[in-house]
Amino acid sequence: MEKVKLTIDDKLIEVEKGTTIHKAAKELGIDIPVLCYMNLEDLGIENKPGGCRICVVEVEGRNNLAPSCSTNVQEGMVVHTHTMRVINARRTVMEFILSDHPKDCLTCAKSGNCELQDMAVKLGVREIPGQEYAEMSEYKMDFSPSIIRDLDKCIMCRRCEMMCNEFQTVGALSAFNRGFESAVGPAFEMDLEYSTCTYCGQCVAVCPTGALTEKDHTRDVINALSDPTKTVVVQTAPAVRAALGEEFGLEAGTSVTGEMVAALRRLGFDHVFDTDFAADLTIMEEGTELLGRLTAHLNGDKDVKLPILTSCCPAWVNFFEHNFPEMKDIPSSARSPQQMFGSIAKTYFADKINVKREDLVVVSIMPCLAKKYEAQRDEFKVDGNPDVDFSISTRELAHLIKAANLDLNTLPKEDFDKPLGESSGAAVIFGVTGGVIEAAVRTAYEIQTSKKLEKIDFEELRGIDGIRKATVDFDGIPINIGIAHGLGNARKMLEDIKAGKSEFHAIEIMACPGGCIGGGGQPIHHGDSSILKARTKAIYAEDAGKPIRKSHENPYIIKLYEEFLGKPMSEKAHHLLHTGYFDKSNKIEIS
Amino acid sequence: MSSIKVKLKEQDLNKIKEICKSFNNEEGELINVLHKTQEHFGYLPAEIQEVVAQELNMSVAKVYGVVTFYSFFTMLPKGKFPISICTGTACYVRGADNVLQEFKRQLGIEVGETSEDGKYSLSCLRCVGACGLAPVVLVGDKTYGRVSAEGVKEILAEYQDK
Amino acid sequence: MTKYKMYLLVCGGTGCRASASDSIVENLKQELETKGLQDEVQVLMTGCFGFCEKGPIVKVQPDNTFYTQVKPEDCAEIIEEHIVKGRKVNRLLYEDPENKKHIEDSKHMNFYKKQIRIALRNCGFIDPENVDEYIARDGYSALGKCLSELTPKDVVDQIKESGLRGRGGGGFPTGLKWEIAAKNEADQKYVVCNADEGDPGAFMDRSILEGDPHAVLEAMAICGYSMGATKGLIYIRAEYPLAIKRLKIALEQAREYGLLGTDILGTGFEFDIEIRYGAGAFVCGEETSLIHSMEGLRGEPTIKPPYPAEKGYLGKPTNVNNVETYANITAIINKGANWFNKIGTEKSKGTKVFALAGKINNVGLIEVPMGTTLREVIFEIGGGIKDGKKFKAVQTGGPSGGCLTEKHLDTPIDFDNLLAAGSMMGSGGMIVMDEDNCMVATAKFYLDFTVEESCGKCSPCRIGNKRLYELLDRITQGKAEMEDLQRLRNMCYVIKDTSLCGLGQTSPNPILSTLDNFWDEYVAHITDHKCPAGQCKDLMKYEVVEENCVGCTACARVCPVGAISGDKKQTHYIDPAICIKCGACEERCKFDAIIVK
Amino acid sequence: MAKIKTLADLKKMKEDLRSKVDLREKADSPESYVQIKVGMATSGIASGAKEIMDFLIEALEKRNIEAVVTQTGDMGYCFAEPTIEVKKPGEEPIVFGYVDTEKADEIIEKYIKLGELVEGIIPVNYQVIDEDK
Repeated sequence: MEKVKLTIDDKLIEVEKGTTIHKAAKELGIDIPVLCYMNLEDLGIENKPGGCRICVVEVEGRNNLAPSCSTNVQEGMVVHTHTMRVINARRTVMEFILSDHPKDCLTCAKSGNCELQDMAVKLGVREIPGQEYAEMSEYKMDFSPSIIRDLDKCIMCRRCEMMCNEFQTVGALSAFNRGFESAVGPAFEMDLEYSTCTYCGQCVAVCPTGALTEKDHTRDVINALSDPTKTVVVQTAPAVRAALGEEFGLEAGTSVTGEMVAALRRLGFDHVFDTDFAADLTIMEEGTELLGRLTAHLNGDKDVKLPILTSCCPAWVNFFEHNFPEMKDIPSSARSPQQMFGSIAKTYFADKINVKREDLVVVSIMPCLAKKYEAQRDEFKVDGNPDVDFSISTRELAHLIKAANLDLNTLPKEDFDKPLGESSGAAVIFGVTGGVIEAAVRTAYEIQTSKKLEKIDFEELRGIDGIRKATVDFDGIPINIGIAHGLGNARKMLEDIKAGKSEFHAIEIMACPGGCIGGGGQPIHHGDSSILKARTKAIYAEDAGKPIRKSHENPYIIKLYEEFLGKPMSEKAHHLLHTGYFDKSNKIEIS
Repeated sequence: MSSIKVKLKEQDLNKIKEICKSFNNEEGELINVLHKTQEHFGYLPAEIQEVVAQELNMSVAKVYGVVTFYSFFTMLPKGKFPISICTGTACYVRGADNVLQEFKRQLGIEVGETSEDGKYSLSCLRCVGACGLAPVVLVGDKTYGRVSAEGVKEILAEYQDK
Repeated sequence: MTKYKMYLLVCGGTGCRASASDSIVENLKQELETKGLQDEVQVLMTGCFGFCEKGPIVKVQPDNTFYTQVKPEDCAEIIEEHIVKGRKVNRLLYEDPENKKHIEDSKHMNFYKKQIRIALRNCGFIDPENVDEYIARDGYSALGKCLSELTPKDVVDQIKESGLRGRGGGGFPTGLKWEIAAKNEADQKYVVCNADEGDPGAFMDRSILEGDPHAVLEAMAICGYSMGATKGLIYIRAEYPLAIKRLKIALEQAREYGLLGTDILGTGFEFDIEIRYGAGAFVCGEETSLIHSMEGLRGEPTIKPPYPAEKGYLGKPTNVNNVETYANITAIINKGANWFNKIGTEKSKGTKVFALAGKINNVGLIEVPMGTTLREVIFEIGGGIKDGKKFKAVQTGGPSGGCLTEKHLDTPIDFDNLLAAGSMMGSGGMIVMDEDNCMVATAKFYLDFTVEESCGKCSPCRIGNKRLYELLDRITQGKAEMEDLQRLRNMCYVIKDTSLCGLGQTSPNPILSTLDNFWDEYVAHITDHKCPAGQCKDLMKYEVVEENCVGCTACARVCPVGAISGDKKQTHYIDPAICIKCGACEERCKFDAIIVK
Repeated sequence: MAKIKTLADLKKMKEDLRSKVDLREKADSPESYVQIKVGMATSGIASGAKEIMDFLIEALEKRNIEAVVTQTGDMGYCFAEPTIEVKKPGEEPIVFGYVDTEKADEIIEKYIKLGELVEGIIPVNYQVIDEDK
């Protein structure tokens, strides 16, 4: 690779050709502030519109200032990153941005975690000259079941637009209007509800301000916990425990399962359960379904649909309902772990503790915003009562814990309650890309071959590439497995299936980068992909440390089938644990 | 999240499809498609944009993003007599603003609006290149040169009974 | 072929057509037929003559008679008197504003005396809808010469040697641009003509396309040959229907003759051109925006590098030049780089087309050699200021340029001099202002334009320009303070320093140049709450001068809002709360009884 | 329209089409050509000026003389109609009276081609006197 020598702040450095000034400066330990720029390294996600103009630097011989995030180094370049000209420019530009930004930081969901706020502090902005007569752009608020859009706070960094279009290929968002009136939103500035939005929440995950936030359900949870007539149970998704610690100053990748359980108990939840239990249940159902279709296929049944697609990611379910409705019988009919949990909690468990359905409140803690929408889907309600009453994100849980003056750093480690709190390592890895299919393989292999797995870790299914392929030997039968994370990657796989070019028997799809650990409800990563990698590591470590590593070996799952469901895919299981999908594509009608 | 239903007359739907097809349904031809469509329908309401998006296999948000970026495209129908006031520099220095204000006053509408009876709509455009006639006003295809604020009444009178 | 003895050339530019030049053509033809002269005298609709002030123009050839402000009903007289009887119709002749004499021969008009027409050579001369006329004027011979006598590199070298610089605003050396595009290897390359003239008050590109479309097509083909491109695209404003129509005709005719298409002139060279339509976005004059717009996207600029010459339309090497630049190419090839580089100044070669407009006597389109002074342009060619008022400023370069004053009048016009004077060449709009134009309001006008046209991608342009506009608005309302001027200046510098594309990098120029040249006027608005030019309405008050008012009620009758009261033969009164400051009363009063304070 | 297949074809075509714009081109810089003005007032037409004009245009072209023939109003020499004014490049104009086709032919052959004087010249000072009246 060709090298380029340049000087930054009087320091000489040699970097690869094609490096940006910002990156070269970083290597020298010089921190040039950036706002719109975002790079999730190794995930192929980069936002580089060069729009905010905060990262400008002085380059000798150039008339104007150069945006360091998007200006490549050149041989002999002399760069000054913090001259008075630069400092004045950054501050003035920041004043411009803030002059068109609401000042309601007190009640903003992003307060304290806002990149714009941090930048204002960093650049020392203390007043906004001319604010008293500065016109501010105004848009209507959008309250969807999962995401709240307050475009008054949009600074046109375009990160959400890039995630929605390039990474997810959902296309719900686009920049609209021009100049001062421009912002990013759905077509016709309608609410997300009327768009192709999947509620994956990746727009929220990357938004540097409070323009895109989750719909907050903490008030509902507080109300439920305060109501003496209600029995409140909580379930926590696998990815939450690997990230929650970040909100309490712990290093990324610190698993806080025990402390989290302790905190939930102190918050007053009557039963602290684990979504992982339902993940094991999912494997039983989905794995059985996979084997059923596979066996039929191997026996020459031409009508059987293969590959089977996982269905535990609700954003992914929304995605194919919108974009590939003609393929809605291909994904597994198994409900997601959140919904399986809710269903079992409000039947099996409610019966067990003798509480009426309507007096049992199920709260889920999810790394995800699409789960909020999923919990509200009509098919997951019985007489209007939802199986899962409220779904709150990892971030919302952190707020609740903090509000209760609890600190994960000092809480003891405690165990989940039984019976819906026991889980296998296979369930834990649901939180990362490739995890669901690995969990399924662990179980399906042993059921299909009646042999014990010698090596439980399937390294070939792990990794961070957007699309991965592996062939697992089922005792002589090669099973082709595909894995995609990111809906753009999923789209490619679906197009292949549609075109009859897919060689896979089973495909796992997760909407978010890295799987659930990178979900839209997780602590904000602020563009640091090492955080996602650390979370992944924590998940695999948790799996490795579990005494039970395979779903079908979870004793409480076995018991659930014995006592209640019968066997996987039984009629009862079908009724409680499976679902169907809908065509949500836009229709043009003739009037 | 319910699916969106767009209602259009069959012949309109077919017309849009025909226009898209004439550009090979290529996404890159979006602006040309929008030009042709607006030429035919006079404006680009949401329904039309939905169909165009579907035909060109692209997101309707993007179509909307493009429609709202370019001032030539409009989502509102124009009046029977669209009035455009040139606000190019040459017209400006010769008093186009006074003319514009007078039109606004007489019609009781703002720029970009259409009068309640659908008769007039008001818009500004940047230089029609008839700078020798500044200030210039267009009503439909007809050009009025050297218009003064006092002359506005006269121009409108021409269309009173049409 | 009929051998005509005389020609009646009727201007078919947008301005003249707006004044019924279509019916003039019709009537002239009809009159000729009545007299049985249709085989001796030909009526042609040509491109713009440039003298838009007095349009519609009818020029009689070969005697160069220049009839101005011709009405369709004048046609019979022209035929009867001039053609049949050989007597010029004096009342339609151009009158010299100085000695009030009719000028019989257009060559003696000051307007044309100092002009050298290269880019406009065929405008107002040939019928743009007839390729034969273009060919008769050496059309396509430059392309023929390139294809059969010159290598692509020779062509690039010729253009480099000519010293031609881009006429779209930046003034980048055209030859260099072609060279870079030629050097970047690719399976497909594109030649793009930027005809999205967005500068309000500039219409040279439109006039060229309307008057001489083949010149642009031929030049694009030459460019394609030089860089190895087979596809050309013309990005033209949809608001230019006439130019589009003539371009389409020209393309069709060129294709029929095989001057576009495959195996051009038997040389194996292939080149064809498509038309793409702009949709009203000034920022699309910026080449990266233009390319995105052609790709069907929002016309937002992207950071350069990569330049279009490396990665342009559909990611392929693309050369973008504007119309006027292309219009110079064939002359350079035909007459040689050395002929061209002898015209003009040291660093700016050739001529430049300007659209003269504003408070000037001869509004129109002119082409002068680089190095002509502003004084020559405004006072000789332009005929001075309208109504004998005092020259105040000339704005060049449109929304990216600045206002130049008296002290700049003797500056020879070229790219570098205008830049040094705090303005820029831009596309060639030249708006002349007199004592009645307020310079703060002028700056505000331009900022209003920039705010409207900013794409919104980068924050300094999106928000900063809005803040500049707001502050200027405060000044024109008398609500600003002196410290605000310091802040205004700082905002200007930062916006220039940090904006992504040329739009924002130059948008503060109208403010900075007026701050430099008309500081006192800003101060007067702020400290005295007065607009010296009497333009800023918020600072104006119409009052009745008691001793002059005779109570004729004329003012009260003309007032559109009923702000004037007073009985007949009594002194009238203007209610300042109702008055909208339209000035109608002042104009109507015959007794100088209404004054502006 | 047939395709133009070679550069030579284009050049030939250009030559053929030249006459289309020839007159206009010359009018742009008439000082470099022979300029002939034919007096064509009411009396001019009656006295055959139009015929002379047609003849001159054709005759000059036949002889490959680059000239611009224009018409003008009454020259003020009513007694000598039809009249023509001939101005050779760089020379003073000369007015001829009683011009018929024969005379016109002679003017071309002798005066324009060879520079010899031809009978029938109306003295320029006549014009001066005329104007004084």
